Amino acid sequence: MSITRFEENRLHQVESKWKIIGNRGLFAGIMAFIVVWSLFPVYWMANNSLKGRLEQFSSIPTFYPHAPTLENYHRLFQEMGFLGTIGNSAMVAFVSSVLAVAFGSLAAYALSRYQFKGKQVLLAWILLTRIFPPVAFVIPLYSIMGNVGLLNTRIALILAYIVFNLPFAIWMLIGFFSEIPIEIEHSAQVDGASPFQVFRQIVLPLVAPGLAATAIFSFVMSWNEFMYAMIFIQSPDLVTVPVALSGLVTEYLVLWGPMSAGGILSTIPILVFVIFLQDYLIKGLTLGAVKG
Amino acid sequence: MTWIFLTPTVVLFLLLTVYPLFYAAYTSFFRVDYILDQSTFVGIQNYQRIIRDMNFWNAVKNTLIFVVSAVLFELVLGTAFAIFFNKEMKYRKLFRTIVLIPMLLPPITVALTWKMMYAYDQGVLNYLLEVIGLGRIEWLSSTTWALTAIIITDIWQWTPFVFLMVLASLQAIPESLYQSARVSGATSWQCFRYITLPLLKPTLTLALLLRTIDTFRVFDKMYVLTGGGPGNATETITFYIYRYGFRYFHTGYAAAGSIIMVIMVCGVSFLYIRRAFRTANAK
Amino acid sequence: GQPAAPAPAPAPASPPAQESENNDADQPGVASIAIAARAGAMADALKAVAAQYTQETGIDVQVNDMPYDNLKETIVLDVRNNSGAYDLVMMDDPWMPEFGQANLLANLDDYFTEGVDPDFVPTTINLSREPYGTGSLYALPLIGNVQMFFYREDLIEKYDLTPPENWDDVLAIAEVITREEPDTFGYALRGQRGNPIVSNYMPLFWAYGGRVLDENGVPQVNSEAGVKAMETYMKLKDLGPVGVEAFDSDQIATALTQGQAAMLVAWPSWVAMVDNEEDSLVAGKVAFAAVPGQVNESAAMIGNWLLGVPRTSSKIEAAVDFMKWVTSAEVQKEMAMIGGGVPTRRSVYQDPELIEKYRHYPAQLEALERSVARPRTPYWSQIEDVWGMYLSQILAGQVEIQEGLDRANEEIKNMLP
Amino acid sequence: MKITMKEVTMKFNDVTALDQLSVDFEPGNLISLLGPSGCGKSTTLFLLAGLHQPTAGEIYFGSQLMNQVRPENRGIGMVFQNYALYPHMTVQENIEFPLKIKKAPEKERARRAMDMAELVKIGELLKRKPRQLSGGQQQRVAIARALAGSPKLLLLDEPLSNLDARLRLETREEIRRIQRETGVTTIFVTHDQEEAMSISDKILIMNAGHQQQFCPPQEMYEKPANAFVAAFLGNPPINLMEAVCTDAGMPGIRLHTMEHAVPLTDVFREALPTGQRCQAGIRPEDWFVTNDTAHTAFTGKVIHKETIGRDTLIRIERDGVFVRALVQPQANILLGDSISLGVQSGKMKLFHIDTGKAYA
Amino acid sequence: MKITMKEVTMKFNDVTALDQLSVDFEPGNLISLLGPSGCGKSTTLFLLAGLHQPTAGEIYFGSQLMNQVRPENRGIGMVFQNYALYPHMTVQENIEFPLKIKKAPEKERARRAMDMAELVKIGELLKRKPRQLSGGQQQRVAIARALAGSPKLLLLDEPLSNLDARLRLETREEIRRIQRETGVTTIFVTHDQEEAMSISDKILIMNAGHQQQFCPPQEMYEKPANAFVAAFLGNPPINLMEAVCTDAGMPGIRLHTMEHAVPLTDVFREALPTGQRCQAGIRPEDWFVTNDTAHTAFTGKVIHKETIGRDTLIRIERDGVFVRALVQPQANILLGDSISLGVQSGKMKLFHIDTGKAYA
Ligand SMILES: Nc1ncnc2c1ncn2[C@@H]1O[C@H](COP(=O)(O)OP(=O)(O)OP(=O)(O)O)[C@@H](O)[C@H]1O
Ligand SMILES: Nc1ncnc2c1ncn2[C@@H]1O[C@H](COP(=O)(O)OP(=O)(O)OP(=O)(O)O)[C@@H](O)[C@H]1O
Ligand SMILES: [Mg+2]
Ligand SMILES: [Mg+2]
Repeated sequence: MSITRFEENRLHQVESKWKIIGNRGLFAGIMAFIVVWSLFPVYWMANNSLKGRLEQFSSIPTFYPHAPTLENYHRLFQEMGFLGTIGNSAMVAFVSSVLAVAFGSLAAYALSRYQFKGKQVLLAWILLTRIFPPVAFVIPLYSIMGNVGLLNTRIALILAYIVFNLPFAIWMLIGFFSEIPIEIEHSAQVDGASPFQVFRQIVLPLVAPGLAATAIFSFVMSWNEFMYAMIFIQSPDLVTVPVALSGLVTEYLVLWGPMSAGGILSTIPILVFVIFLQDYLIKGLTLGAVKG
Repeated sequence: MTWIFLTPTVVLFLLLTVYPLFYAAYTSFFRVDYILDQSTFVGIQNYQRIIRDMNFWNAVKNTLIFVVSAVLFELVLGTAFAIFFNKEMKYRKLFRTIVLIPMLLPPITVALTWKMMYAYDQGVLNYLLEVIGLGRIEWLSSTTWALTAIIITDIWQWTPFVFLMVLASLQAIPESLYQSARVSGATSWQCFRYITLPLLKPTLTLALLLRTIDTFRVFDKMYVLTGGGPGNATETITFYIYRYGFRYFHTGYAAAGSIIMVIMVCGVSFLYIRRAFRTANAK
Repeated sequence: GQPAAPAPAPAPASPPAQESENNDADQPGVASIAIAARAGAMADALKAVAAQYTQETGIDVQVNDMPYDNLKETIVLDVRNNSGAYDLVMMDDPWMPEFGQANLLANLDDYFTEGVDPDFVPTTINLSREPYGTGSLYALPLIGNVQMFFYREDLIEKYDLTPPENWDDVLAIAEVITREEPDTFGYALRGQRGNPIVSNYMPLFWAYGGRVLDENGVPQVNSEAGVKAMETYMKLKDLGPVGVEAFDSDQIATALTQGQAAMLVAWPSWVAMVDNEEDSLVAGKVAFAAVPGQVNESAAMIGNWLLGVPRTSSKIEAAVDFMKWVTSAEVQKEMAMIGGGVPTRRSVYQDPELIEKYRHYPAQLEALERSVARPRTPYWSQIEDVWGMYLSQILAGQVEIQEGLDRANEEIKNMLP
Repeated sequence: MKITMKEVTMKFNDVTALDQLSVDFEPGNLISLLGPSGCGKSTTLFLLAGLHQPTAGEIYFGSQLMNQVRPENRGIGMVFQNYALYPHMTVQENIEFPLKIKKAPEKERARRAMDMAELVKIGELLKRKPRQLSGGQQQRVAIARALAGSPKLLLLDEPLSNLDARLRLETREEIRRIQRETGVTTIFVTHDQEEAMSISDKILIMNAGHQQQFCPPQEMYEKPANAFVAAFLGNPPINLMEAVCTDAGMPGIRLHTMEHAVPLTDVFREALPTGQRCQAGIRPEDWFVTNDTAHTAFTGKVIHKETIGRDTLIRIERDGVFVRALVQPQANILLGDSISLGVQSGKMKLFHIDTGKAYA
Repeated sequence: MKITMKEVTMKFNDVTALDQLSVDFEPGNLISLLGPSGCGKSTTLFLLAGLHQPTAGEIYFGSQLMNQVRPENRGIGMVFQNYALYPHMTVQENIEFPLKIKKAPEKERARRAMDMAELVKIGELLKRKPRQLSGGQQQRVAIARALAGSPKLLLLDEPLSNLDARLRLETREEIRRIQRETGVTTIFVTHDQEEAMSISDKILIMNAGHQQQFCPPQEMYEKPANAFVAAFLGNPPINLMEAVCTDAGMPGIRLHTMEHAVPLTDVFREALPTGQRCQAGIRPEDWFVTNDTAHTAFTGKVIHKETIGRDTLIRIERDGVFVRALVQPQANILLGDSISLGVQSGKMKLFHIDTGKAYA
């Protein structure tokens, strides 16, 4: 846990009581800053989601809803079937990020451990696809999907997101894989593990923090992706959250209330996903396994 | 063996990226009106036109300002947060989740919420500024502040990205190295400077690369917050490409823009792309 | 050679007869039709009445609503790739020339052999034809929007002023109100680049006698009228809330409903909101009039939403049926009652029940009858975008008026073939 | 600097790694920590370094209580059992690190790094990264690094375990020399008793977190405080067998399974009444082959014989009791021979049968 | 299984870690690899394991060429110098891993893990994670893991370096026993020559990537192939000094700085004409204290004296030439005394003055 323990110790080790108090104060101060910085806009969103339009724009902003209303949430569910939308998003994001991480980790492992012909080309290609602005891909991808009859299906989105997330996942994971001490892999090889077993049983558990981080990123990106979701899906019952929310930017008005409510609600599933994966983020595993 | 690992990726890429990339490269040599379904081969004319277009260079300038400042702050803040939270503390999980939240919100809601907060009259930021005795700021409507406002929003949303990456790789640093350094007399700062930072370097490089690539493509924030304005104060390259591609449906011209942008990204990130390649080849 | 078209080259415009043949074959089996709609109250209203249609006919109507820019992308991609995902699409009227020339839409003449119901306001039907006014019918007007002038009647009275006749009056009134009335500004404009600023500036441009393109199709945005209009526009900016450079509809709506702005140009669909006490501090205090003139008569900009059928739809017949149904007087009234519709039929505007509910209907009908359409050119989207960018630059003080308009004109010129 | 540990206890959750250790390390001494694997040696060093916080007890450097002092302020040089080299630094940078921290001028750093590297014979490896080194080379880098910072207290956790005999000897002599010259108090963990015996001023033997004995090496070898220490020191190990006090005419002691006794020195007489059972400890080298039954303490059959360098080690068995003895290679002993062994006078050690505490 | 290495060379970029090593390991043998730190021992094991690909040369298991065979198909058990435990697995899972890979039934796995753990005395640590173990405990886990898979070839890279003497002895005897029972060919890297001497069938001594000698231990001790081997084996190390052949009446050899010679055995006579300079090697234990000038090979002043357990080591100096000798503790030698030493007959070794190759 790298500096973890020291930092914790520091609280015990400082020379005087005042310094302890000072440190605690500093600590609390930084913490407060981070929390406020991260949460204020979210709080503001939540705050707005409980206000009527009039209050949202009162010239002296109200820091809590003076006339709280659940109307915005009600509208979202009642009129927009937001639950189904969240389900769509969750399904598309989950499947695509799991597959992206699965494929990505396989490829990243091969790329970080083996030398083979065409490796540079592959690496460059992967990066290139990430650099290209998605707008440049929309037209050709749309026509591919149309030709294979995948338009207006979740599969189209899942495929697009895998492609969209793979370069990223691969590059991330290459970094994590190269941090594993090669000795541990050697050891497993000698113990009779095939490359795939080494990968499955040794390497993957060791990069759990990296996998978790990558999965979170992929999930988030898929969850929030707008352009492909907009273009590939036509049935209202298949749309994803960002598309549904974009429907709240109407010609004359932005429906701030439902929009804020939707923002708040749409984070809940993703938050669950993140919290679930956080456990994998915590453990530093390479400690004490290898000397030097 | 290698190929078993690579097959899924290669197959998907062959199916879904080869055609689009070549399509883009190919159309960039045509004058295309997609709506009218007309296209004529024009050689490098699209490129020439783009390079002569002042608006394009303005977009390049905005993009570069945006990329440099956003990425810089995201890296610094993200790393700082990661280090701060990489320790035992009460409710660590809770706090870490809190830090991640901005990244989890749909960009469109994020942008709109900030838009509300930036509002000159009813916005909470100006209200707070006034309360603490500072003047109001024309966040989105002044050419000087608009880009800054967008940068702040991007920093807010994507700092967690760096945070998460750094956090994950902090886990891989053996504690014994810190113990050794501490015993050698290194203070916390020196531990950070000489142990943490160098060991994080590959990760930071990668974060830098990925964030640069992604901020280069930024579009949604401008689109929602300012629509590229006021004037062209917040028009970025992708926005420019988007206009040609999807407002005018001049897909050839837009494709040429994309290619120029790719070349620029490669140029700007040449050094760290090379370093990243080296990491990939390390073992 | 030709660039690799993303899909097998689309077949050249097939004669409508042929299509209807196909469709006849399909007809009995039609279970659902899909509509691409502009998100907002009108899409909501459309959804509401669609349910009724389903009840009546058993045909499921799927309304997919989306933001302005995406709607156009979606339609173009759908047709260009022959995917046939949509059977009906909502279109902003300036797209009409472009879509018509590009042969994206099914020609509807065959389905209206007796002509179009004369109850439709002519200006709206003109928009639905390509070429404008005279050509074949490609759409029916669904939403009869036209710009109107909103002003705070109570303040005009309070300061003993008269409602403005022309833009000079507007300036004068705005000055008084800005000076006298605490927390209220005289005029709120839409300054965001692109479509918002152009839509908002065009009434002035026309009022000062400007023309976007002359008879020969040469752009004229830097004409003297253009400059004068812009000068007034800049003055109006100074009489408005801070930050209008970034304002779009939503912000001026907020300014009006929060009592911060006394006058503005807006779309009639706002009236419901302005008069709703829950959303508005100024309910009942706002009057609606035709947009002021200046050199020219009042020239309200028409901004209809049309409903057309993509050429690639396999259910054209069913689509047309729905189209006819949804633009019928009864359904228009119903949509108007729900609050999402802006009628395109005279009879609906004159419906007493509706006038009871919407006090501005007479004024609106008048505005609609006298409305002016934006230039009928397939390049309108680009013109608007470029023009809007320079207008925004001028507004933000990045360039001088003349220089900015000159550049805009130059660029528009280069853009046209 | 004198180091004092006062009733220091260290627990990892439910594992007690160190139990009320109280010990004074004299200034300028080189002290070896000896003990079986897992007895708490590394833990002791970690506590002294300040890397662990004791669960209970106090640690003083001189008269200053150190419990609250952070590791970086303790002025320590340390070799970690797992080296803990910085993987991103070259050998030279690793060695220079403590000096860099102290902001020593670059030239001086480089010079000192070179000196230290030469000392441990890795002068030509300065530009390599740790992973390009062999195990022993890595260990030497760690030693050089610990010495480079001119620490006030040197903590060495098995610093020589991966070195070959010669290098080991040389390096430990160098460490000893430097230690003498600079007078730095040094604590040296080793599993090699010979090493501990040859270089330490004092040895601390521990077992399962408990201190066993703390005294100069020769004393420890000769007068082990208890059976554990006796058994731990010496290679081949001491023979520990049950014995009983007899008094057939004169005070004597009879080894288990044997018929007659050997005379017992007076020192033990008091503590050991006749008939008292105890543990007798006789080092393999303290036997002599004899034919004189009066001297014979043990008789048995040779079941094993091996030659280790210059000695011959035999194992003798009788009725399930085994005895190791080192004999002259010249003595022509064959497997299966029955031989008798006597104990050199004064060399027999006696311990309490239950507690293992030494008598006298 | 017989292992053959044929002119195997291993280069890391510009570092030659192994240079044309050719050697046959007989089936069922336990072979020790000895050599100074960095001489290529670990590299040899890595090559045998298939973890490195030789730059040149061939490796056979039995008659099968192994160069292209992947590590996992070689049937190897290995203890790595740095343990390389799986940090995410408990001790038990670590030990079970090779069996798990072979899909052994779970019960059997658990039983075998327990057996192996008991063998190395970590039975009670099975549930811990590696980082909760002391260095020695980790090493023992690594040993248990290597044994668990019942390998056909066992490669042990300093498996005992972090264990205390007793445990070390016990563990190596266990390893030896298992090795004998199963007949598994075992290659054992150690820096502890005594260990190598006591358990190996043969020892391979290497230096700087070159093979020096490969033969049974006692033979190596007694007949070192060259000065390097002679110097490497033996603790305290052999005395190597310049000498010259004389023929004052009878063939003799005179040590550097000494006036007169000691008789030279016939075996050397042929290779060493009178006047030929060479290196003489005399082990410390092969000296004897004498007053007889006829036997005196070296005379000098005692400058150092230390007692290591049961022996006394003295160092004697004359004109810058130093000699180590082991003497009986009884011999009452004091620092500063001048004494004369003779060489036990037939114990003097002679080497070529330049190449170091042994004569005879
Ligand atoms: N990856 C590498 N790159 C460069 N040189 C290396 C590498 N690995 C080992 N070497 C060098 O090869 C030589 C042999 O190394 P090896 O690990 O085989 O030594 P060893 O005999 O096991 O030594 P020790 O007893 O110290 O472990 C050493 O000089 C070492 O520095
Ligand atoms: N983090 C930990 N959690 C639980 N137990 C631990 C931890 N660290 C050490 N221990 C236990 O504490 C005891 C003492 O460990 P220590 O490392 O001090 O042993 P040691 O004397 O250095 O042994 P060795 O010679 O094998 O290195 C051991 O039993 C070990 O298993
Ligand atoms: Mg230890
Ligand atoms: Mg080695």
